[in-house]
Amino acid sequence: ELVVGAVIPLSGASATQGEDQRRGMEIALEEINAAGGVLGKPVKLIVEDSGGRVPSALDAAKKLVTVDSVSAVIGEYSSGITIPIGQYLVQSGKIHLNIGSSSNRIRDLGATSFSVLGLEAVSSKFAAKDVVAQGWKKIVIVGPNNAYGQGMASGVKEELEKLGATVMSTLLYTEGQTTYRRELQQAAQMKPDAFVYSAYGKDAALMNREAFELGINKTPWYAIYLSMCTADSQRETVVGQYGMDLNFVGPNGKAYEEAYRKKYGMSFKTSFSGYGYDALKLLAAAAGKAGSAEPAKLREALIELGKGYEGATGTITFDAGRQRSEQPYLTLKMGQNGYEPR
Amino acid sequence: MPEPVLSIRGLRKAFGAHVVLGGIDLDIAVGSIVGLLGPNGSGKSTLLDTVTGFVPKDAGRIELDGRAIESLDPGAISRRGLVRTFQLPRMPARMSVREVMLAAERSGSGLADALLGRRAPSALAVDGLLERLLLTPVAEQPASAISGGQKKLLSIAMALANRPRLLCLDEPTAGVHPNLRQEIMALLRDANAQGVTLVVVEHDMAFIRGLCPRCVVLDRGELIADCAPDDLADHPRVVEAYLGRAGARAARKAA
Amino acid sequence: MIEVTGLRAGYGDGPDILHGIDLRVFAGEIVTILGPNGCGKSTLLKAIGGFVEPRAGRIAIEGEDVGAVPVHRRIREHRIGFVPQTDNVFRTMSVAENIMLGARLLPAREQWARFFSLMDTYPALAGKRDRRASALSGGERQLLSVARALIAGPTVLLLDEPSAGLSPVMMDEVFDEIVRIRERTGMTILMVEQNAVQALSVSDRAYVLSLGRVAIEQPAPELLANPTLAGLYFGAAA
Amino acid sequence: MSQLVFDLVLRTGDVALVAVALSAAYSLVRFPNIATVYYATIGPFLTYVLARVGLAFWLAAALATVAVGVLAVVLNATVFDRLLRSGSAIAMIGSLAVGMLVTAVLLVTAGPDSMRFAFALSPPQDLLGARVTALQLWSMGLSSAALLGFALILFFTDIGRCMRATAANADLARATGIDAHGVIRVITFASGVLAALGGICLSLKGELNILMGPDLILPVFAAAILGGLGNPLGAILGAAVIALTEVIAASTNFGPLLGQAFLFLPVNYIGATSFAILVLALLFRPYGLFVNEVRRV
Amino acid sequence: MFDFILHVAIIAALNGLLALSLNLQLGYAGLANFGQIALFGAGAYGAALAFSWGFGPFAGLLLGLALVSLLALVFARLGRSLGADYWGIATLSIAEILRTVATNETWLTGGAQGIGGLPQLFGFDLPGTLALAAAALLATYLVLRGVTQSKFGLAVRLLREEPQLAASLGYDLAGLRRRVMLISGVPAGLCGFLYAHYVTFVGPDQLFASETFFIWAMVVIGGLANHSGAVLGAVALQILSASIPFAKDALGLTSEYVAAARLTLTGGGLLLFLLLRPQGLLPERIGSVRA
Ligand SMILES: Nc1ncnc2c1ncn2[C@@H]1O[C@H](COP(=O)(O)OP(=O)(O)OP(=O)(O)O)[C@@H](O)[C@H]1O
Ligand SMILES: Nc1ncnc2c1ncn2[C@@H]1O[C@H](COP(=O)(O)OP(=O)(O)OP(=O)(O)O)[C@@H](O)[C@H]1O
Ligand SMILES: [Mg+2]
Ligand SMILES: [Mg+2]
Repeated sequence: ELVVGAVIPLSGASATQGEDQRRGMEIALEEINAAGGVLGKPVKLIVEDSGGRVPSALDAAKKLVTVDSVSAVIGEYSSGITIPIGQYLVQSGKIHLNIGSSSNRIRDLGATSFSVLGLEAVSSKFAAKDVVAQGWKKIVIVGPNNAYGQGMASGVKEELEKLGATVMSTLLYTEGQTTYRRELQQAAQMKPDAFVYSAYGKDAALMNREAFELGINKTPWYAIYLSMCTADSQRETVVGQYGMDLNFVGPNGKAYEEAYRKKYGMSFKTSFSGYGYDALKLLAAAAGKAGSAEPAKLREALIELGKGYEGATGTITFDAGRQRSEQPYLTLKMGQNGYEPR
Repeated sequence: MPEPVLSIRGLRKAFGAHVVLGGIDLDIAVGSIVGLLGPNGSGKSTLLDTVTGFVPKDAGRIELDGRAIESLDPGAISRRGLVRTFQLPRMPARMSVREVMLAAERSGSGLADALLGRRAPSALAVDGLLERLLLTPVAEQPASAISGGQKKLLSIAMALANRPRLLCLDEPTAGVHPNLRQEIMALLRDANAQGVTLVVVEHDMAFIRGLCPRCVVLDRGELIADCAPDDLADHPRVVEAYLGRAGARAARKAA
Repeated sequence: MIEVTGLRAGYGDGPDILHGIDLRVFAGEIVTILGPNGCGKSTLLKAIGGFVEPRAGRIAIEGEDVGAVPVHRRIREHRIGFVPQTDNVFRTMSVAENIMLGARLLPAREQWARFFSLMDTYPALAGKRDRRASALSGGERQLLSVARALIAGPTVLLLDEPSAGLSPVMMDEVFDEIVRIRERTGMTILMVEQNAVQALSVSDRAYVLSLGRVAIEQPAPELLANPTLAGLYFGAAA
Repeated sequence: MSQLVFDLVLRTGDVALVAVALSAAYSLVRFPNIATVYYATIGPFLTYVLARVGLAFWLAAALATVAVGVLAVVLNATVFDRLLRSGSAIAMIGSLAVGMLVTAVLLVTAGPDSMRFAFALSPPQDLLGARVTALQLWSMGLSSAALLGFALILFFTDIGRCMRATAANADLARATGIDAHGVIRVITFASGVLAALGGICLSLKGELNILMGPDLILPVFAAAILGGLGNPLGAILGAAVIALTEVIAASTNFGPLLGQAFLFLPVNYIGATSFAILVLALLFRPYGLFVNEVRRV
Repeated sequence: MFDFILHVAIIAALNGLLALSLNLQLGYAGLANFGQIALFGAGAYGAALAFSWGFGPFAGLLLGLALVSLLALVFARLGRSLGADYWGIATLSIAEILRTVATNETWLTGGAQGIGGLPQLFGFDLPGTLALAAAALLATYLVLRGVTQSKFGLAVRLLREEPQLAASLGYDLAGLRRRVMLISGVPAGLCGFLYAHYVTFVGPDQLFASETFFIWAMVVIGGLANHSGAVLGAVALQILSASIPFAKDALGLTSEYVAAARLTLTGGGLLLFLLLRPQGLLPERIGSVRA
């Protein structure tokens, strides 16, 4: 029997993303078990809420490992939490699947840790190239002041500078404020060619709105993960933004998108649900392939599968460090009626 | 005249435009007992407040044993031996009467004493004082949950347990039962006999007459009299501003 | 006017402080309660005012059993003026505001008239009208509290040691004032005092409490004249 | 410049109402009630729901604020009043627990996503050189009116006088015939209303989501403390001082001083600046900036 | 299951250290420290920085204790002129400033990504770690109990309730605060150090102000100014929060309700505790100091 645990932020600051991760896993679980499960039994998924706190996340991970005897744990979302629980999982010999954190530190977690999403280095390179291709030279980078934002900002900066663009400033905002006018006005004073930003739904919505009201949206905005940045925003405030996002147009992607729409009556809230979906599917496939739910066997099977697994988020290939090495991206622009490919 | 233990020169204090102490000069001799009298609002408590460092003064010099204490905080002044009680005593709600008494006896209260498990020699003084002031029945009660008069008594007991050299009492008998006033007087005499200098702010003329050989009278921030209590009734200003008819009668009683 | 029968009371879940008190104050009387520190005088006054709940017995004011009536309604309905022993001013408010709070229940027109006439009675406070009460001296606070209780012209006055901390002149004045008011308005006055001689000399009757029980109940002049009792209950010094 | 002033006012308005609510409640019910910031979350959510049902926004907002006021009174009577008997720390932790329950309910009923009122975004207009939107003006107007009303009640009515008296000495207030419990109910209701209104004003300018409450805790406490806890109008000034620090810290270009084009304080340190100002201010005015209570020993 | 119980016990013991520390400040000295988590952080970052500079755990412990003492002195220094409520927000501010620094100074602290890979103190031995944590807890308990049952403890309690009275009796209020902060800093720093090596990772996400409230909850639930109470509160809260996933499993909730269930059970449990035992599990014993 395959028992999988998940530790995700269902409450607290990242609850929107956590909820979307959960939805992805939920759909995957239904599909797997509808098809008869694996190893002759339905797959069991135990979801725990981290509340966005390290101690709660650790308690949850320990419970999953020592009490529920799961073979693998999926999670968390913030790098600051993924790293400690990942370390613990690796130490206790369980499989860890990262589906939300893109900090490059994830790479060092150890032998049984896998990343289903491309780490920040992969996306930075892509975004930087895309930005420079638009002819923008002077850039201000905006991102949340957390593990993800810091990694994103420094990665994008490095890549942009490699391509000859100047990064005039990096603004790392504090999450959950009642206004971002100060940050925006400071950024506007530098008169860049474009803003490159990445922000979580709620913060992004406020920021986009205030940029709109201050007229700062006249300068081009480029979103890293456009869907995440604009999911909560009012449409008129973000029309015209450029951006890139994860690709989910593969054959599996389409089907998954349909399933999501059917179950939840809306299109993806964030770009994170697909990873939850892929992670669980991947584990089930690995268990089927290995014919066992034992972590060591699962690991072998995952490495084997990771030579080219067709997931909803595109082809998943693991590099030697078990991190997703390539990640297909889309280049997008926000139109009146939603995302438009460029 | 013996050495003054406390010497005050030109002490001034005003709150806004309201001058409460208008340049006070006062010496307190070692081993003496001085009554400090004056109408309500004349500045007696403020005088104690400034001398003990609880309220910053505007001008003047205050010397304890010939050393200036103006720049010290209340705790440091008290450690030099100048201890005072408050007119309206407030007591802790989550300490027993006995515990505050123990705390009042400051010796052996250092952190090192605590860590090394050193205990203060005895609590005899504490229990004795409680006994004499009839506080033993309430010794285990929270110090805030005793009657108004008992708080007053407790604050006197605490001040004595602290073993000061100069003790300033702010209306020690207000609200205290007349019989206990005798006991307080006896306690203070005992303390004085052991070398404690006393300054007593008080309105009870009988008490003053019984305890203090010397009285100073404050009116609107000025010292208007400095004499033996029996002579107070001869000061027209003192009689008018402070004693009134009955008071003058009481003050003169012995004469 | 005030009728207390078999009153037992205490604080929280602590022991009884009052063990069955019987006390009666007739309309227009001045009655003094004497007794050693901690015998329960204030507790009795607080029980009558409604701050301490009776555990047994009955408290009636103007014939009405007030045992279950909350403090503010007692005060209003029976026009009680209450001066507590401690914490008896609104520290953060000015002297004038303190007094006007006492006048709150009067018709608006009368309030200021009473205020000014009161200021004439208490020149010591008049000069400090706009001072915060927390800045007052001990004696000034005491006066302020009495003034606050008097301004609305109460029917019943409950005073807990009104003279504590007052200078001899002031003390005379306060007691004179008490007598004057009683003559003018027929107010009923129940007070706790430690300055037994002065208090008894203006009172009609007195109760002496001891350990939460009534030890003596006598007309004031008799009590004052009895030398053994005087020595025992209000000090050899008197 | 006028943009700066406008930002300052706007930022002050963000927390002022909720901080006033906290401080006002504290003045009578002596503990910092963390649930206040959750009232500021419930208010806009209720408004949202009522508006979705078809009520006019103003009606919805009015109903919601009253409902939150009633909720505050009920919670006070059933929970906080009891806890407070054992101390303010206990009541504070209790209010935190209540906050968790509120979040749980909102999580189930509304979900974690952001929402916004169905107002068309109005394009910004030029007002004396500042870019201002109609919703921002509405939000500011509403907050100012509420604050003004509260101040008038506090200082010019009998109930206001009773509130201050009860705050100063509840027992003595009862001894002067003031219904202290009634006064406490009134102020609790008012604080619920103010907090709800604060939340509504905030989400009028931006979003509403279940994190509004927790996100407000620190700024609201900072403003209330800086103004002097229990001094409701001081809280407004406290909020203004914090806003001023942040606006200045964020928008001053130190570059020219050092011969560079741009040198700003990194935005990730702006929050720290306002905390630093808070510490500094308290060092010089230990009881808050706007308290001038006379303390006698 | 046994390992999970060991884990819960370890965390409970570590939390017990934090609770004892806060209890001395808040319960006994009336110092409403809203920045308690920063004392923990000083110990944790001490361990992490020493590790990242290549020193062993012993150096980390020393560095942590040095940092925590420094911070304790800063807190105490603030207290010299601030009223009690206001001191609380000042400590909160300092804690937030420090968290900001830890988040932003990537060169020193690893920034938001923190410092990971610290060695487990006893290899990967849960019983060993538990023994260590329990020993630290017991030692702290005994020392602090000795301290508060002494006259120093009385002085501290007098400082809590009537500082003016304490000053009039010659107590050095600033000195008392300083000593209280210093001795309560040690267990908090120790806890940070042990925690860092137990979870092998230190990051600014561990230092949110909301964590301080959890420590407050432990002390308040257990009983202010009662050492056994503080420890009991820490244990109770840890058991409560660790058992919530099981309660959720037992209720058979679908994953949509996981978060709401966690919040309801934590908040509701907390509230129930408080309503049933408003003075805490073990209230302060007034009058217990006899000599
Ligand atoms: N902090 C203050 N602010 C303003 N005025 C003050 C302050 N402290 C004292 N006063 C005023 O100074 C005067 C003297 O007060 P003080 O308490 O010294 O009088 P006192 O002689 O002790 O009177 P009593 O016998 O009534 O206790 C009073 O009028 C009082 O109102
Ligand atoms: N707030 C309180 N909580 C608990 N017990 C109290 C409280 N106040 C008083 N007591 C108890 O009640 C007893 C009587 O107190 P009360 O204040 O009635 O005395 P009193 O006769 O007015 O004395 P005094 O003359 O000193 O004012 C006290 O000895 C004390 O034990
Ligand atoms: Mg005085
Ligand atoms: Mg009394």
